[in-house]
Amino acid sequence: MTTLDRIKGYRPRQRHLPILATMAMLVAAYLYGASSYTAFGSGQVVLDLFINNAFLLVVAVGMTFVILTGGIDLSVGSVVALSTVVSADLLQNQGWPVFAVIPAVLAIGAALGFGMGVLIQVFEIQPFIATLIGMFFARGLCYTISTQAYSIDDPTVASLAQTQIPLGGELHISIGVVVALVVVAAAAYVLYGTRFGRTVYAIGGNPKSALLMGLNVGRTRISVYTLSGFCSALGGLLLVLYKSSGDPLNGVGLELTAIAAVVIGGTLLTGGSGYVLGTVLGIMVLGIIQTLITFDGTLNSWWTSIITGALLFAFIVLQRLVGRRTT
Amino acid sequence: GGGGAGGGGALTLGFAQVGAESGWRTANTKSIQESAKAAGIELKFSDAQQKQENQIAAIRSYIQQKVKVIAFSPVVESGWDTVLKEAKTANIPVILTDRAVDSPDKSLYKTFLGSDFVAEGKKAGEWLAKEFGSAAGDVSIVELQGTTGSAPANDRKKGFADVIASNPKFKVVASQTGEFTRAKGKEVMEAFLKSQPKIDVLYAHNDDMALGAIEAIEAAGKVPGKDIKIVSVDGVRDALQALADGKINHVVECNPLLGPQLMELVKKVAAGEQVPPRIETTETEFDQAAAKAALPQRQY
Amino acid sequence: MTEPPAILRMSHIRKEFPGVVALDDVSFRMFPGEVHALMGENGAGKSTLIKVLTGVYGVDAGTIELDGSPVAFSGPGEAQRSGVSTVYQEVNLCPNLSVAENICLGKEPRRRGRIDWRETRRRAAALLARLDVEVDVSAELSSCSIAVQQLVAIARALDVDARVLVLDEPTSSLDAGEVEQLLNVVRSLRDQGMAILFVSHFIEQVFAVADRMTVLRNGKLIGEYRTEEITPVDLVTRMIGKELEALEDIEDAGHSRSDLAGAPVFLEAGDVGRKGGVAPFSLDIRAGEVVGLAGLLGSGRTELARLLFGADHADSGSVRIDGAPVSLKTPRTGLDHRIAFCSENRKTEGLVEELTVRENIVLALQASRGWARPIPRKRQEEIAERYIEMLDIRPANAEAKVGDLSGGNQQKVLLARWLITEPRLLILDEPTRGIDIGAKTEIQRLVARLSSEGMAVVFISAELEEVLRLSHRVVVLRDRAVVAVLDNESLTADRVMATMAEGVAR
Amino acid sequence: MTKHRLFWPVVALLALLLGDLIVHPAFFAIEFRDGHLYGNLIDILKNGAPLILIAIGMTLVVATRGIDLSVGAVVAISGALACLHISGLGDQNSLGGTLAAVGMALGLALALGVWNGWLVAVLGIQPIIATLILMVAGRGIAQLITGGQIITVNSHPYEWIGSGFTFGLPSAILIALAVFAIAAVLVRRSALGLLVESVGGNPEAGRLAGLRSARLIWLTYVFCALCAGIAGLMISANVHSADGNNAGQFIELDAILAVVIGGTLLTGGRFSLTGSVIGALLIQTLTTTVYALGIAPQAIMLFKAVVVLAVCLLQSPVFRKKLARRRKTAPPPTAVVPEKVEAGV
Ligand SMILES: Nc1ncnc2c1ncn2[C@@H]1O[C@H](COP(=O)(O)OP(=O)(O)OP(=O)(O)O)[C@@H](O)[C@H]1O
Ligand SMILES: Nc1ncnc2c1ncn2[C@@H]1O[C@H](COP(=O)(O)OP(=O)(O)OP(=O)(O)O)[C@@H](O)[C@H]1O
Ligand SMILES: [Mg+2]
Ligand SMILES: [Mg+2]
Repeated sequence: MTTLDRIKGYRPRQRHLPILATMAMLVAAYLYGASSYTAFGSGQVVLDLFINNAFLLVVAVGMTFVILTGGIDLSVGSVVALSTVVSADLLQNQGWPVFAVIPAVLAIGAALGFGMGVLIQVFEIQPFIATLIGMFFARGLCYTISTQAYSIDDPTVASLAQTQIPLGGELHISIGVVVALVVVAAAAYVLYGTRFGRTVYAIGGNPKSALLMGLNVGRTRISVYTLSGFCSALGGLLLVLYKSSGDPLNGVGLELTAIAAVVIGGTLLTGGSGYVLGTVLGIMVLGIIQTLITFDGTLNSWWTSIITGALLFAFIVLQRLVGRRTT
Repeated sequence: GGGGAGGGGALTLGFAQVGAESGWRTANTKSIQESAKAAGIELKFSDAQQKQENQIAAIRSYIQQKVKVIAFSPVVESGWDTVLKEAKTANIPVILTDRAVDSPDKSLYKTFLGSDFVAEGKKAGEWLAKEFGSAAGDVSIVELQGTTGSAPANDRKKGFADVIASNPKFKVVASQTGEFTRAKGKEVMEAFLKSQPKIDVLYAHNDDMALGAIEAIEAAGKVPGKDIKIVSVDGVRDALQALADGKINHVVECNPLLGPQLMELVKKVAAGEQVPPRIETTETEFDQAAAKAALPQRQY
Repeated sequence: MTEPPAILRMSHIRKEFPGVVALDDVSFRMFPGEVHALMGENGAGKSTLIKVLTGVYGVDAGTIELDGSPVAFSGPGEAQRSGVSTVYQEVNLCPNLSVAENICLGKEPRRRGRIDWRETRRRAAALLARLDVEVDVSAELSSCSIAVQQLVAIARALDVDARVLVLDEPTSSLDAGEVEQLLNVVRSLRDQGMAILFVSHFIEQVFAVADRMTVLRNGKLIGEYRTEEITPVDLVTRMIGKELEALEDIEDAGHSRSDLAGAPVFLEAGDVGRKGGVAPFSLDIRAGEVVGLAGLLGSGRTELARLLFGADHADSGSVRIDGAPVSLKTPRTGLDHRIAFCSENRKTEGLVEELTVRENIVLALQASRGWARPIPRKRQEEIAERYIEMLDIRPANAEAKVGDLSGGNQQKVLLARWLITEPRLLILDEPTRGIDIGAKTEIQRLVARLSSEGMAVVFISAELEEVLRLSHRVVVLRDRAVVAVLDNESLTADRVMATMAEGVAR
Repeated sequence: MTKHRLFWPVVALLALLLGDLIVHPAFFAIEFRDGHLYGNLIDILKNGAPLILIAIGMTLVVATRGIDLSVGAVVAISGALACLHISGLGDQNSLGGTLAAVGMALGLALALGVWNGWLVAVLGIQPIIATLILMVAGRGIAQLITGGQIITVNSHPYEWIGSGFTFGLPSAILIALAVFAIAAVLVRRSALGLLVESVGGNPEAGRLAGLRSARLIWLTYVFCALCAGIAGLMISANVHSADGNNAGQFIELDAILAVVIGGTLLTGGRFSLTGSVIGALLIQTLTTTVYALGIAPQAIMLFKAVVVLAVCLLQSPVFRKKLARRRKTAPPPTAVVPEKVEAGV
């Protein structure tokens, strides 16, 4: 059998179709951009997608876990904001060193996530409300710390923030991208290859069955929200690196962007089905839509919204139709 | 499409706008777009929908596109160093409009063109001090703040508070966010009217909230501009109309029409000319007479 | 004779649900190396006892001892770790995961902390092979028929070093061959010293495998018997509290299609088929005729039934009803032509668990009337009351949440839903699944009566005797194709089995 | 009585009002001014009306296992179109012109609902992203209509919808209650309620029972958009202007919160319109309380978090049970509390 035959004979698995469809559309969108706008074709545009969205990627990875269990986490945007504000406060006002701030912030994020997990699991409050409470709470904490954005002039942060990792040619990425990719890889590994990961899928498939199958549903569910809180805090730290500042208004509406990225990436909101790789693609879709519009540069504000919606529609519907036709 | 950007010929300006959150902002955008056209500058415009991340992404894409000049209205003051350094490395001059950034490294941008929110708050406070200078007894003030955490809200509150602090008879009896919108301004004012026994003055961080509050005051059977004096910031058309009608007493202008000034600067900066590091837009204050005079030409 | 010490002892258990006392002072014990059958009518409390045992529910009173020491499991997980492995009634698996994962979930073989997928698949296949099942273990569970799912659940429970194995109606969807295989496995486990709790409504199975039986009625303990001490008739009498009426009137009917010579043809299917479903087949069904479908597990009976209803869209052939061509595209079109389809999978395709018994019963009728013509509340209640009484649904409360009903009672509710639509063709896919003998007799009698009144019935059951007893003709399927249509004139189970096995009419 | 599903939401609402009464007795003062009632409670009704409306529409969507994120955008669009039309009238006070404007706006809202429903029910796109499309694009459409400006109108008939009074009560709440009554009658007197609950409770079972689920689901999105359209008219009429960018910002979150507090599960199935109305009132009371008590802006979020948490814990049977056990000061349970399963047999 020749390689060609093998390629011809390749039939993607049913559940991989949405992902493949999305990937194909991304490539198409990129080629379209490259042929229409100068400088779009330079690889850095793609890398910038990662640089600009590194923090979002980390947040969305946490969200993927939550959504896979059939839950939802609305608190991520606020937790991101809280992390940036706490970092700024600890670094600027309290004079903490960077390497003490990082674990502290991560611990706060995880603790908030844990709290929401307990509300959901132990007190049986619907995830939507429990995390909405978390959203209010974290945002409220931001404001009590500061109603003002302020810069971080810590030299370590500044040097980390401005470090560019060269990839040859004119291309480079940031430290944030490396962190994000490590998180993605770790998440993919956990979801695919560990009992915890499989339990996440099982809960999403049918929580009652998972319980009757003897899985530790309670602990897993709480862990998933803790993990999401942790990822949000980590995303917040990446945002601190990205902007060298803390801002209580950071991440307003971020939860929707993250959810949208996860869902566009093919994960079912009802849980039990989806991949981290899909989430990466979902973020790329949102990012490339924005990049196309920026490169075009002729749209005024409302046309920006309308075209964004239209492109979103095109992506989602094509994805859907491709997925369906080959069924 | 068509590969328009960069290149040698035309002067390209990449402008990263905050969003379209208010009529004021729309007027600002329109002014920039129109004057770019008039000045023969090719404009790459992007709307960040109030998100700093989007603005940074847009600036990065301008760097990729090798525009000649980048200009933007920062969503917030902090957090620009990294991307501005990238612009500097790429040798693209940056102009700030509307708001400043707080970077200590002043070499990251060529100039700042815009208003001073603190000064606006001060002007409102000064008008109040004058208007009630002779009044006997305490003056009860209610304040409608902008979106919590936003720069104009923080600064206009601060400037105002600084001025009235000098006289103990001025008392801010209630201060709440009206989120810069008419609807919230009205809703909050309705609550103030019920919880505060005496209100002499309303200070609103923008005109829209003042306009909303006027309706609440009228619905409560009071006369805006008389029973409760009103001072607000911005100077949009509807507010000047209300001022002319006597429903608002004073408006501090925050001028959105900085397009022509910006294009001048862009040309200079692109040509490598020296420009002053800070340029304040021409801004006035309106009383009733000035409002009547200004109304016919008011575009926004 | 002294008995060995019991491995499990439940004493004076009481469990109440709002409004129902599910268990009232029930004691129960199990010995190693014994199969202990738990018997009782639908709603007697069998599943509840099992759930109490495994910690799904807490007890209101009473104690549970395992190996002489008191236990209170926090849930199935802990029970499993203590050596109590359970297959609950209804399939409780994750439809979104593969067969292999469903079997190994939570105890996957790992290599250096990472799940070893190849080993997982191998182990799953081996466990299934023990039950004589061959399926692609990497297929998604949701693509498997309910019978396969049931076997997967059993395979899962076998994969632990359990001392106590609990099987709650494991055979309800299985056909004779599968049941035999399962019983063999059960016997060999028993011989290895395992204690096995076995629940089934099939009296023969119980007598074939059980060493000891405990009978519950209405949540109360009736007694514990050794199998040798009791006869089937005695057992049934204890279960239902009175003597079972004979089935003779149906059994003697001796159906044949020639009895229906004068009846008009209701539905004619010509070369109807679906790719990946069933191969094109032709079949005509007369008014008043009962057509039984026979076949092994996965032979395509359900698929065929779904095509006749319009639950799936046929991609070849044509259907005529009353001689006029129709296109059955959706369940709705089936319903509009007065065809009813009672699915074998009551949990995912049948009931809306959080709605009440009444609402579930009227659902299909209401759907066919359209939203604008609601069935008056009064009438709904009447209907519900009538069927609750007719099918003996317990608790006899039309406003109870269907999800809270016992499995057999849920099945009756589903049946009631379709009966009230007064269809001209009623398709019953395993209607007697998990139903106790009393109710089963009732349902068979009902089918016989309805057909004698002119209703056409397609009847699917894993129990061949039941099919033969009721049908005028038997359609035999094999490998997703119709291989024979046999007239029930002097048809025997052996002949049907032979046809199923060989694929040609005998 | 504590078993009734509306019991705890009502208790929460009353508790909040009681808190107001204690902290700020004047909260309950109601006067008669200029021919209508005047007071905080009246404000709650008036300002809560749009949220009530949207919560009603959202309830049905949620009952089918859906969600509609686009309601805020629909609010903005409907207000924008109505105001644009009215501002172009020679006589803004003309009843006919206003009615035409209202009709156009609601027509457009209806069309938007059809769009959402089409994406969800026909194309089978997950509701959250299907409606996200309109949520994103809708703001743009609204601003396109208004030209990015705030359109101010001066039309008495139009104002009536948002800030007018009828029989001394805010017209807005009367409209909302009328819609509620119609919806409740439609849903409970016809079979719609049962069918919607079945579609949401078990879609496949519904399909096999012969329900035309796609059509039903579609209908709920259309109804929801219509409710949002009416709410949009109220919101814009209340301030005599249309603000394409800000009208109805984040109202989708409040509406969903109201639905959930009212006892409808986001996983679909059983729903309660009355519950959602109570939920919406609770949220509006909370907002008004914040203003009336003078909570500092930077503390609002914390305050809301605490109140919503209290409300939810109050509604949580597990929490109440734990509380009751604690109160009995029984020794802490030695055995591990069994994990609760609601599974059927
Ligand atoms: N979660 C629950 N809530 C309320 N009632 C319940 C619940 N679970 C079971 N019941 C009731 O308890 C009784 C016993 O049910 P159980 O499931 O134990 O019966 P069963 O003997 O297993 O019957 P079947 O043979 O039909 O499976 C029934 O009346 C049932 O309605
Ligand atoms: N390779 C396969 N791909 C998809 N589905 C399959 C495959 N093999 C089996 N199935 C599923 O298994 C079932 C086999 O058909 P069907 O349910 O009609 O069998 P049956 O005769 O009713 O047997 P059972 O006793 O298992 O119900 C179908 O539901 C079908 O979806
Ligand atoms: Mg049972
Ligand atoms: Mg079958």
